[in-house]
Amino acid sequence: MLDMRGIEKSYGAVKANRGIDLAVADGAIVGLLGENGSGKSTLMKVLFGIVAADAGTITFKGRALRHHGPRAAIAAGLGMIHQHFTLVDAMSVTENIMLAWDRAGWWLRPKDIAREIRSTSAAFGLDIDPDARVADLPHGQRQRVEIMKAILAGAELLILDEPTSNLSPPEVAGLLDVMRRLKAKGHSIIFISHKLDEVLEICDEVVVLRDGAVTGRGPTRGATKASLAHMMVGRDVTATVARADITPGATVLRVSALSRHDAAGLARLDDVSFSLRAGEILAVAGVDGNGQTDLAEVLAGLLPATGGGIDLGGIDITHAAVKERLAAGLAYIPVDRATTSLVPAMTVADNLALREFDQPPFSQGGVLRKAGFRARALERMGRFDIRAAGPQSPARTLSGGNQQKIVLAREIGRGPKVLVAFQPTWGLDPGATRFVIEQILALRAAGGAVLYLSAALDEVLMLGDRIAVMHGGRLSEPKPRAAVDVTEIGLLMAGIDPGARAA
Amino acid sequence: MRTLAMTAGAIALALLVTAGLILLAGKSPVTAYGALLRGAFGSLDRVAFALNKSTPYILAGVGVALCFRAKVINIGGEGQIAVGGIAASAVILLAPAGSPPVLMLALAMLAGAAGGAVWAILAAWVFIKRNVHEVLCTLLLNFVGVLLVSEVLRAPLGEDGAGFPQSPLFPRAGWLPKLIPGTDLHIGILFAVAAAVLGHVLLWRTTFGFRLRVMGASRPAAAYVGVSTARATFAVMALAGALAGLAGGIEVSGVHNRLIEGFSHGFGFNAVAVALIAGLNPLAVLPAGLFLGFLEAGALAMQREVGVPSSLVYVIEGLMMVFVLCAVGLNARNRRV
Amino acid sequence: LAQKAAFLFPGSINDQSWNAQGYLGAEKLKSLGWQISYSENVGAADMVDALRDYARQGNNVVIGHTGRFVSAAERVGPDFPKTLFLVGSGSKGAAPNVTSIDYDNTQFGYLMGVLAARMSKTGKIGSVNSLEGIPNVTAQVGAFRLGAKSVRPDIEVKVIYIKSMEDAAEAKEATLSLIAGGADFISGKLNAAQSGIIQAAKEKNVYANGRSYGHTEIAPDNVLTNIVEKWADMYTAAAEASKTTDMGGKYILYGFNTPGSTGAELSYGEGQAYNKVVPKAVVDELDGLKKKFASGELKISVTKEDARGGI
Amino acid sequence: MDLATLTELLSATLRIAAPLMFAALGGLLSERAGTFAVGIEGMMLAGAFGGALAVFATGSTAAGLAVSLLAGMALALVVALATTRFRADQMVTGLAVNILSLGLTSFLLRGLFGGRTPVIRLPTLPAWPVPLLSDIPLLGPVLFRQPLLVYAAFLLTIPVALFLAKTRTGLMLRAVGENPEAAFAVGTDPQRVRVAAILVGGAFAGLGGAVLSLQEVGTFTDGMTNGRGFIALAAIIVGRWNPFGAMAGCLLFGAVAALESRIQGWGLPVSSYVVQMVPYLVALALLAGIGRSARMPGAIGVPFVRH
Ligand SMILES: Nc1ncnc2c1ncn2[C@@H]1O[C@H](COP(=O)(O)OP(=O)(O)OP(=O)(O)O)[C@@H](O)[C@H]1O
Ligand SMILES: Nc1ncnc2c1ncn2[C@@H]1O[C@H](COP(=O)(O)OP(=O)(O)OP(=O)(O)O)[C@@H](O)[C@H]1O
Ligand SMILES: [Mg+2]
Ligand SMILES: [Mg+2]
Repeated sequence: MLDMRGIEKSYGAVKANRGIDLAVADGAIVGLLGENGSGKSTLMKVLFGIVAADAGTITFKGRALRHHGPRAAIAAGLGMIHQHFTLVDAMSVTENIMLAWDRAGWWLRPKDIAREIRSTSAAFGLDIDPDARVADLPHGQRQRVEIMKAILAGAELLILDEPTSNLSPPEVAGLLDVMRRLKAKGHSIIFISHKLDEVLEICDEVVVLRDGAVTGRGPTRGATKASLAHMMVGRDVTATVARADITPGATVLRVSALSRHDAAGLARLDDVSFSLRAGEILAVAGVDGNGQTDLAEVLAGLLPATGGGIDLGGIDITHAAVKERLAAGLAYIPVDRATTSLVPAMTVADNLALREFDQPPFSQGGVLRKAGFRARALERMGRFDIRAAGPQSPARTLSGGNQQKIVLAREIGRGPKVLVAFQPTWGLDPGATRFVIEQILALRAAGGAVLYLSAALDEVLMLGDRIAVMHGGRLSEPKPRAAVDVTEIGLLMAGIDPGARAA
Repeated sequence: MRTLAMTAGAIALALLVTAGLILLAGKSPVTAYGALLRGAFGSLDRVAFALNKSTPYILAGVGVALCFRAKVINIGGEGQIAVGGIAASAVILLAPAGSPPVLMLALAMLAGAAGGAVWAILAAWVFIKRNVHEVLCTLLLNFVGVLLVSEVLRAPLGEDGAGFPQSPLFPRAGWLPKLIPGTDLHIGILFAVAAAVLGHVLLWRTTFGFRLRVMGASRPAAAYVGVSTARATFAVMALAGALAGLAGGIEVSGVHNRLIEGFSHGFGFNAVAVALIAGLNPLAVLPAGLFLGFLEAGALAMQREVGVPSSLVYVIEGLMMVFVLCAVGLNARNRRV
Repeated sequence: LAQKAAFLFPGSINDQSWNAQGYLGAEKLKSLGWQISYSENVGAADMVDALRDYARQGNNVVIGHTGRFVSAAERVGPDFPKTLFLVGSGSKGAAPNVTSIDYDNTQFGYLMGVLAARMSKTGKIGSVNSLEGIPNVTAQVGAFRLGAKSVRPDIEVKVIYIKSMEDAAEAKEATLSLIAGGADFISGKLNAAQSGIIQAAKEKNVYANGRSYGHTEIAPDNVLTNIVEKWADMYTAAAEASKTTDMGGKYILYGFNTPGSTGAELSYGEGQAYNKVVPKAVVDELDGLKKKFASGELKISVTKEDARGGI
Repeated sequence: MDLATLTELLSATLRIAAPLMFAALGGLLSERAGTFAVGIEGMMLAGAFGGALAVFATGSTAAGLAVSLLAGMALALVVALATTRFRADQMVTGLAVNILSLGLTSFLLRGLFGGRTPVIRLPTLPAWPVPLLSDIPLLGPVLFRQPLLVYAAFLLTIPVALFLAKTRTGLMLRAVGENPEAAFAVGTDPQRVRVAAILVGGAFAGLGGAVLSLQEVGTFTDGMTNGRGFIALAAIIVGRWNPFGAMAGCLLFGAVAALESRIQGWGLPVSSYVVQMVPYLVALALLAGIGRSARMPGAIGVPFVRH
């Protein structure tokens, strides 16, 4: 169906694709693997006509695609879900879908379309509210809208660039199901994921990129996670990480009856209570959109609490400003690297100073000290293995993994009492994911307390000393890792209280 | 470097197009452009005039650059200049006779800055507290500020029997000293240079500038960092207003030696142009402001000397801006934040 | 050696009004053998520079065509003692070489007031102006009110000031509002905006006075007469006189009582003073007033209060 | 205030708002597609000029309107090319074309008439009472005894609103203004959409200028728009980038302008300057009182760059 040959693409000095060949047969699912920055997205953007290749040819269904744009790509039968969402935040889900959908017609019929969205999304188990404004939707929901868009546009070859990053296990299963159904109808799929299990489960064959070039390809039959990982990075990164046994210390964070109602009066956080001790990780599982964002941001001081209290190391920070929370020893890794935890246009050094720029060594008496920025940047870049041309490179020029390392270096680097980490491995390759997890365990070993919020069950199970589940703004009773029952967590994530059912 | 070369090309192109129009008007472009050059650089007096012209553009432009860096779209320079001019004039005219000149001028300039700042803070208040778009607040207050000049000239500060809305001539002590005796060049340009340098230091070397840059790059990031956007908005608006108000004070005391209706004609908008052409870098506002000042000085002289219609002055200015913006725009992608 | 004169206009000579009238002065001097240069759209910020530059170029006479130039001329004058700075519609002279020229706005305003009062059927008249408070505006507007009241003490005179002398659309709306209030004669002293008054008068079929023949042309039935300012005459007289006498430091007010020029005239069209609908009796009355002005028997003095906005 | 005064005031409000409406609707299209419409002042002026010139030359109002529309578009083309192809800053490009328009119209006016000060006298468009409707008491004289372009200005709001809200092209235009990358990813060319929006916006603004020169005053004078483009911009913001909102904004500014001259008629003990401040202060106070403001289109001011 698809034959790409000799694709070359450079961004200035960066060679993102160097002579890549990629073929996809009718009804095949091809996995595209590679570390962050290895050129996967670039290759797909070339295919979809978003960026123009420097060299190479593309043949799709026997016809050459040349100097094409997305419109031509869509018309030819391609569909793409981008790693970075291409949704219009200010519009409703229906509007976003009508935008992408020629069949929506010249004169818009939002009611009819919403009905179709409802039925189709129910059929695929995606559960989308067509009338919601995209800006109000959490990350995971937005991704579902993207998937929906591509499905409805009826593409014959579907490009899925990391579609599963934010889906809960049942949702991932649902998506894989959708993919199988599409395949059965003769559609082809290019599937990009850092999750090797998924790749092994769904793909017929894989193509592995490293540094812009193909380093391996072959059928998935007979491949293992270890062999795939080896192709990607030249070493094995899948072995389980070692976690030291630590006796937790004193309680450092006490959250009691925390609640938050949004402007519309809706309860986003509902009576959430937990405590956290030094050297302990509380991992919270949950499908995205169940209040995790609110919990993280209320703790970080970005959203106001409407009830309850937060006590950090003896200081009541319920209504404290961000700066006071920082001073009290709180660190926060938000999910959104592009606009919140990083300023991509600023330098690596600036980003490393972002939360402490008004203190030594970065400044004194309101005056910035360049030497302080540089020294700190070099130290952190070394300690956290941040790969960048130098402290003065703009952060946007770094790979996703290295960008996240900046955030880790800044938040963990100052040895916080409490770290709130929200999906810190989002979009990271296995190597980078492992790095993040190691750093968080290292913080724990050093006596830090961590609240780890994630939709990825494997991470929750790997990291949590105690584990809880969030659903509908409520937090379940945290359980020690030894007492955890995976099916029970699954049920809790789906909003079913196993205790209640038993009764 | 590339930007410079392309900017030069853009200027050449604008001159070329206008040359055609000058021909149409029946004049020789060579003579006309000769006059333009002489009008801008031909003598110490011409340079002095051009520097005076650049002064308000630079002062107000630095403030605009800082605001726009923080993504606070302040287009209220016109009103802030007007109110600054009123405040400075009031100090000079109402000061007791025989006040020491240095003190009087210092107070007048401070009053000018304060007046501009108040006007800007007023806009910021409506913007922050009442959630009205800042472009609208600043734009509407421009109209009011300009009318305020007419009103104070009609009643409290006006000169009786003058043929035009203007105040009495300031006492000598209220005239800004000349930088080069014998020319019109007053010391305002020193304020402008200082503002550009200090603006640069403020933006790149202080925590305040860092806050502005984070805020301009991303509001969510600013919240995450703990920057209070309201506080920073008030601060940067007050600063920009003060610079514009100072420009107003300098203009009345240095150029006109009196408050006169229309003393700021489009300076506020020119300041926006200058700031953006300078890529929002306070230091680059200096050459950008000088460019516009010298261009206008030259074009006005060209009109007088060669008799090209005044409308062509506008055409040259407009074309030059468009072409220079295109050159700057093509190279703007790697702007430092 | 030809005499040189330079004109500075505050606006564009396209304006079919104030600046265009001033430009006629440039043309007339040129026809008399003067070497002429001129600038348009000279903003307040550039006046000093422009005056200085023209003086430096060796112009014998530099003419600023708005009262606003007085301030700049006062500044520049002392540096160029050989140059005469003439300011049209200025209101004071400054020794040694700055001279203001104007026509006597009170006389013409007064005549318009009388004409309006005589021609109004509703007993309501109005005037649309700008630049409240400057002397020549106050003079014309105040005298308009006084003139009207002098013959019809009960007449209602409504005065509006708009933002811009140049905005015809704004003037038209202001005029329409006066007409809606019952006014049936509209006067005014505006530049490009004057045509807005005339346009409104035409559409609503009421009377108005214009400022140039062009205004008659717009609405021949509605314009009763124009206050045609003779800037060409006034500038020429002053410039020619400066060849032989020291014209500096004066404030020359031309009117029916001055020799050489009356400064302005009432004219409907070439050789016709009033629209033919103006009855003979009214024409006679106006001519009588002109004579009184000429003899000095009638002098109008106007206060700011006379020219206030509103009724 | 008696009924006749009120009717007359409302009628003046509509007339004053009409040129603003054209400009505001045009600017709104441009801004919803992501380009600041600072240049509408200049486009209006170009339209006023082109319209006057064409009627003067041909005597045909239709030709005048057509040329005013084209003149606005011609200037819009400069903005469109500079801001899309060359990624020139939108706001300053707008200011620059305003200056350019002021110069070019004046230059051409004189140039075309051989250097002499020309006199253009055109018949203005008369009021055109709608049969029957104009006889409705109170409402009739206000709404249905207006010159043609007043009806056109207000009626234009409907197709513009429908276009934006109900058509797929309108949806795309809005998407380009909010997130051009997203629009691009689904096959829209944001550059082309923006160029088209700016051009149509320029055409509307040109018509707004024609209202002034052809309907209101019957001539062209330099700079005759006198800042109305900026008032239209303000009306767009007041109306939160919605066509009917913009209409309300224009009516607001029209009403205060109409009130302005009438307030002076009351002979209040303040100067005309104070009265002239009133519209701006009223607008500001009103908005501050409402205390809510829509956000700008998300990608306004940001050039779209294809890698
Ligand atoms: N717009 C751009 N400008 C400059 N460099 C870019 C741009 N987009 C990508 N790159 C660079 O090209 C290389 C390949 O990037 P690409 O996004 O294709 O990687 P990827 O394999 O998709 O990574 P990830 O797993 O993080 O999504 C990286 O070095 C990246 O920094
Ligand atoms: N969190 C903040 N958000 C926005 N503006 C701020 C904030 N903190 C300070 N500012 C403003 O920044 C300007 C100067 O900052 P400066 O760094 O000198 O403040 P500071 O309180 O002295 O901080 P420090 O003592 O840490 O240097 C002041 O106008 C101040 O009001
Ligand atoms: Mg990618
Ligand atoms: Mg400090």
